[in-house]
Amino acid sequence: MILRNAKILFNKRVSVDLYHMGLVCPDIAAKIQPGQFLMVRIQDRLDPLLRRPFAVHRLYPDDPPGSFEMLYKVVGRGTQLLTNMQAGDSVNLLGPLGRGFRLPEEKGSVLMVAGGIGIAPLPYLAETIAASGCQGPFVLWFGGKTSADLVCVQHFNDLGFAVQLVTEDGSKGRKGLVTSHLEQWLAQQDELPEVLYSCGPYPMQRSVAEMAARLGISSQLSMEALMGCGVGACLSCSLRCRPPEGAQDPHYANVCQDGPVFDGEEIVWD
Amino acid sequence: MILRNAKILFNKRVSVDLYHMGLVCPDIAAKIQPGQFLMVRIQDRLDPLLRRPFAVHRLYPDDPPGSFEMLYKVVGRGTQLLTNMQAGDSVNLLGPLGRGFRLPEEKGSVLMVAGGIGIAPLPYLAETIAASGCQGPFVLWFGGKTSADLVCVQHFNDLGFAVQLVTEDGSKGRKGLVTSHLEQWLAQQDELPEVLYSCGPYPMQRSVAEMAARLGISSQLSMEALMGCGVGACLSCSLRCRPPEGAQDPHYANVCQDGPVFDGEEIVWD
Amino acid sequence: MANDSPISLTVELGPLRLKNPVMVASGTFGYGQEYAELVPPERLGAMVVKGISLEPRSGNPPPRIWETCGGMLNSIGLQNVGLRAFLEEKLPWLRPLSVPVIVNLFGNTVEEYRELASALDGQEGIDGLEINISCPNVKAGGMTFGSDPEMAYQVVSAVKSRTNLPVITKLTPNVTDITVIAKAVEDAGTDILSLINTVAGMAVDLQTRQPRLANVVGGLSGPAIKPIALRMVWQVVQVSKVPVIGLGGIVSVEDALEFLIVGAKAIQVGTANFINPPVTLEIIEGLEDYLRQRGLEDINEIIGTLEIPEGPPGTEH
Amino acid sequence: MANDSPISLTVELGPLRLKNPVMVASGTFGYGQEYAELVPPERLGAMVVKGISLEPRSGNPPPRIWETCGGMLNSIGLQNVGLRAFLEEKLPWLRPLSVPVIVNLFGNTVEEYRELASALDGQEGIDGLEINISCPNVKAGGMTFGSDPEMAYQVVSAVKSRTNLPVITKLTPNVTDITVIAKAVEDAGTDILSLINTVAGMAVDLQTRQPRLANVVGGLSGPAIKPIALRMVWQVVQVSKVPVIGLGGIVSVEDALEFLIVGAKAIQVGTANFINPPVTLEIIEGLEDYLRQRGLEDINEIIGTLEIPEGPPGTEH
Ligand SMILES: Cc1cc2nc3c(=O)[nH]c(=O)nc-3n(C[C@H](O)[C@H](O)[C@H](O)COP(=O)(O)OP(=O)(O)OC[C@H]3O[C@@H](n4cnc5c(N)ncnc54)[C@H](O)[C@@H]3O)c2cc1C
Ligand SMILES: Cc1cc2nc3c(=O)[nH]c(=O)nc-3n(C[C@H](O)[C@H](O)[C@H](O)COP(=O)(O)OP(=O)(O)OC[C@H]3O[C@@H](n4cnc5c(N)ncnc54)[C@H](O)[C@@H]3O)c2cc1C
Ligand SMILES: Cc1cc2nc3c(=O)[nH]c(=O)nc-3n(C[C@H](O)[C@H](O)[C@H](O)COP(=O)(O)O)c2cc1C
Ligand SMILES: Cc1cc2nc3c(=O)[nH]c(=O)nc-3n(C[C@H](O)[C@H](O)[C@H](O)COP(=O)(O)O)c2cc1C
Ligand code: FES
Ligand code: FES
Repeated sequence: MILRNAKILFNKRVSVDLYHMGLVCPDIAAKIQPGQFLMVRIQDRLDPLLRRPFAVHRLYPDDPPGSFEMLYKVVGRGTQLLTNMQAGDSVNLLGPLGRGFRLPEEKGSVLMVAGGIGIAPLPYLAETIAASGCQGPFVLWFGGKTSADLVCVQHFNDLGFAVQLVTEDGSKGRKGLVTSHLEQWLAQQDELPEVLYSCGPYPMQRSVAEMAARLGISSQLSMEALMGCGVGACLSCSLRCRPPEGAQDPHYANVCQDGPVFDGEEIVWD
Repeated sequence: MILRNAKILFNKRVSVDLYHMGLVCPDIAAKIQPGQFLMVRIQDRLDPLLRRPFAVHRLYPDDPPGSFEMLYKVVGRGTQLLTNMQAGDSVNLLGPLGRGFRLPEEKGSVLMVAGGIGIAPLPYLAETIAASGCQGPFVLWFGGKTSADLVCVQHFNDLGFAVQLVTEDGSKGRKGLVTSHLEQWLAQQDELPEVLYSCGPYPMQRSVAEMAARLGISSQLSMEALMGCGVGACLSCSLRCRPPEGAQDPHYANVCQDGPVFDGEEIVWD
Repeated sequence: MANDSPISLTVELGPLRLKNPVMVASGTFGYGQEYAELVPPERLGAMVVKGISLEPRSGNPPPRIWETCGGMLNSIGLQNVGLRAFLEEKLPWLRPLSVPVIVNLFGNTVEEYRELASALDGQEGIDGLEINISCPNVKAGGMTFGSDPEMAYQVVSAVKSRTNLPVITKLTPNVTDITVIAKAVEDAGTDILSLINTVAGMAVDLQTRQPRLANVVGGLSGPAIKPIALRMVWQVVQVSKVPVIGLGGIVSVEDALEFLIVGAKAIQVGTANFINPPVTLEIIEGLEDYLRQRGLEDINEIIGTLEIPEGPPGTEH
Repeated sequence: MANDSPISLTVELGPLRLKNPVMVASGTFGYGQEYAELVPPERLGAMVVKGISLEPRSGNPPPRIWETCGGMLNSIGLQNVGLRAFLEEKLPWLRPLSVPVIVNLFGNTVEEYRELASALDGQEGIDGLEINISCPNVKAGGMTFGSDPEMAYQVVSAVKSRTNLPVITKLTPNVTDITVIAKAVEDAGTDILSLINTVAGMAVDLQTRQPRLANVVGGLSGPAIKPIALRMVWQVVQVSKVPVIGLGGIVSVEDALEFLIVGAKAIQVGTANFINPPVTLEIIEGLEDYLRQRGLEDINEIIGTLEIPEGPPGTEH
């Protein structure tokens, strides 16, 4: 766990309410794994009070060394403040935190599912998998409310992903919910993917996990929770999970420490 | 009473912990009198919570129209934040507030006394008096802890003021307290000034007022207080004053409304 | 939705009918004159004026205010012009205004409260009384009336016995169980409850090692106390039969909506007036927009609509 | 002054001797392991671990946390691994550390408190107990032990009867007069007092119109409550004969100094650990600098040095 002030390289709007922020922090860049996250202190005053959790969107080991990128969506006070930050300013980072994604076998076929801002941690995962020598095939199902949510698709194409787009308003790709189209698509496949990685809103994650369970695909889901500390000290980021041997029920795991990536089977869904 | 967002023209450091901030706000510039003040909301967040009171240091009716300048000293959170503001940003102003200085007679001789940041409201007063056709003579006694406090002296010279400088560490002008040197100086004058304007820390104001009373000079003192509202609504900016006819004792005046400028005789000093 | 859809913000608080639920809190808006240039009193649902006592009061020596994180401490010491000056100098300006004027009052003894109520009853231009029971009872060694159900009951009965005006009782948060006090003053006949008053707090100047307030302890107000106020309003609306006015830390329409949703029929804005004088007007417009956006037409459709999923309440933390 | 002048931060809290007055607050620092990479526990004056109960507890359903202006609400529901797992899994890691370890404990009945005390007494590696009395007494219809002097007395006597360890009793601020509770637990034999625990609060989600916390009500902590905490510490030090540990909203050395000056012999840091993990180390260094700058050598020279000019205290606002 490292605590550092990181210089901002750039902070640019990429869509209606989505921003890319480039940061330099070699110590963290050297250690962080796909799916792990950072607790970001936006400024050293007391409003907002708490750090905010963000994933690493892409890693740029070389230009400049130890730099990476966050993709963030403006949803409230903290993310609004982030938009005011400029190149040269710095933010305080705590990380790498949590349990990231486990990588697939050499010749494993990979399915990724993203809902809205859930795309954030997947490019770094995709880069890592592609670099790991894994053969694929690679498929990304990416759903959003509108076309404005469907960012960085080209990057997945470049990495050899077949990208399937879905929007609730039909403004891009198929119309409707990503999960329903995904279900139909899976039904048509004669070879099922070996691993499924998914990140998105709770209801999406639930149907993805249920789908995966039905079809016997092992699923790894990056879950969200409101967080106080990010390190397992405050017990505020609870996610209901299957109780381990002898533990009482309900059993609450810490998303920040036991996750954010969970196996679909671990989670007890509301 | 006017509420406006005012654009910042410049915000430059002029001494160790002193800054000049130029602002444009024609509506306020058109109405504000020397000695009146503004309640400044530094930013639209909740930290710092309350507005901060500042005087108008100089008025620039023409370049650009309706612009003026504040002189501020960094003493805490709010003024620290002010230093981060840049040309083009804006602050929210409430004003003009309070009772300013009364101008002297045509041929009145004028003595001004300033302690530290107490210089802030005096240049605008001096400009106004000079422009009023008053003949003077004009004298400014200006005391500070060190030479770093003694700013905008040249401007007073240009306005025809004889400026007497005093520093506690002797780094500039006479060494010691401005009030003791002032007292000696007054003792040597065969013509006493008709009006005395003074602004500075409470102990200085007290001895200035007592001195003026002894010598029969009418004194106008700009007083400070911690302020909540600046408009007379919260009663937090109390200054103990002589009770008016039939009022109970102790009597507390509102610095924001009954002042900030008080006649020396009104105040009951601790 | 069409901007011209008819929106009603009218709320009924027992005998008190307000054209909108947005009031200004006592001691933070003077007598209305101070902010009149920026906030026409007529626009407000009601105006609560600075608390008055039988005799004029000098208040506490300065410093009387200190800013804290998200809040401010004040120890004004209830400085006020007193009953006579209020009737002679302040009321005449308020009388012609077409806004309900609520007079906030306090005393050092039950008798003083009673006398004040009699003196204010039937005065033209006064539309209601708000009893500030967060004051020390000199006969009870300075313990505040509002922290003891029996004393609170006595004060409210005394006032009710001498006035036909709608009576609001304003509760202090500095108690173990605010519902006990709420029930006591309800039994005493209060028509309306308002809460919360300030939370007792303190700050120290490290340079002088003296308290920031000459009175040592002062009242904390502002956004910092909003969660406390909201919790107490929620607790009180569950047990009380009379309408509740919510206040404490409201600075925005979002804050106001939280109080209305938990069950407050109206809200008061205090400290926020200092920071952003037109805040009450912004809240009134914001409430209309909120209703419009949801296709609602009446503010009463959202009051008390807090939805509690399942799962055991009961406070553990 | 020379930077090498010998500065002593050692404080004596009755039976407890700390190399410096800076502790971490229960529930905000886990069991020390979580932050060990950034904050070597040995540097701390003492470490209070997450509250434990006889049996493991699942805690409340999420959401359990919400940020407010200058503070945060939490309703963890006292989730913890329980006594046995604590002794078997957590204590072995703590035992070798050269830092006093204080175990924070709570129960639903007086008996549970008593049993816990017996079980923890004489365990190597435990240097003191902190009794969290801000818990609902199931036998008293969920009223918290800490809000009733009699119940508080019983809990503390029960614990004292079963342990020779230094006993800290942690007071809740959600009471009318905290000095009454302080005196009660002092009579029951507590060696030390710590205050404050969180202030009960609430927040509402305007989109869903549901409470932000599944438990509806939660505990407010962070800078927003500092003025309340400081006031209560000041009130308690004036009436109590045992040493007081101050906490509530401390985020900086300046905050810590305010508590020491009003009379706290030590302080605890809670929420600030989340925001700025090394905050306790910064406070320790800051205290040394503060003493050095004033030519002082011993932290005890500033504890309880609050100077009150003249003028009548007594709370009016
Ligand atoms: C492990 C993890 C990784 C994340 N990675 C990213 C990322 O890469 N990019 C990104 O844009 N967002 C990410 N999030 C979500 C992000 O942390 C929140 O959107 C952010 O904290 C909101 O802060 P705010 O101050 O703008 O909103 P607030 O003002 O705090 O809240 C505004 C709204 O946002 C919701 N919200 C607040 N915090 C969270 C949260 N932690 N999770 C979900 N909703 C929240 C609240 O319910 C509220 O309705 C991640 C969350 C987690 C737990
Ligand atoms: C009518 C009036 C006119 C003023 N004009 C000017 C001016 O032109 N230029 C200027 O630099 N300052 C002026 N001041 C003082 C200025 O308002 C304070 O210095 C400022 O509010 C401090 O804010 P802060 O957040 O930086 O300090 P805070 O963090 O609020 O406090 C830091 C320290 O500053 C002291 N302080 C805070 N507010 C005041 C206050 N209102 N008066 C005196 N001390 C205070 C506090 O006691 C504290 O010790 C004026 C004050 C008044 C009442
Ligand atoms: C400066 C000041 C003066 C106050 N005077 C009174 C008063 O005279 N009577 C009263 O009942 N409440 C008084 N209050 C309390 C407020 O009316 C209100 O209950 C409290 O400030 C909480 O609301 P807020 O957080 O919106 O300010 C005063 C508050 C402040 C800040
Ligand atoms: C997430 C969280 C968990 C807490 N858990 C406990 C606990 O188990 N036992 C206890 O006595 N206090 C607990 N507290 C209260 C803190 O120890 C402390 O009293 C309170 O937070 C005020 O201090 P602060 O403002 O510095 O956080 C908890 C506080 C928080 C924020
Ligand atoms: S955020 Fe604190 S335990 Fe997960
Ligand atoms: S600052 Fe509010 S009355 Fe003067």
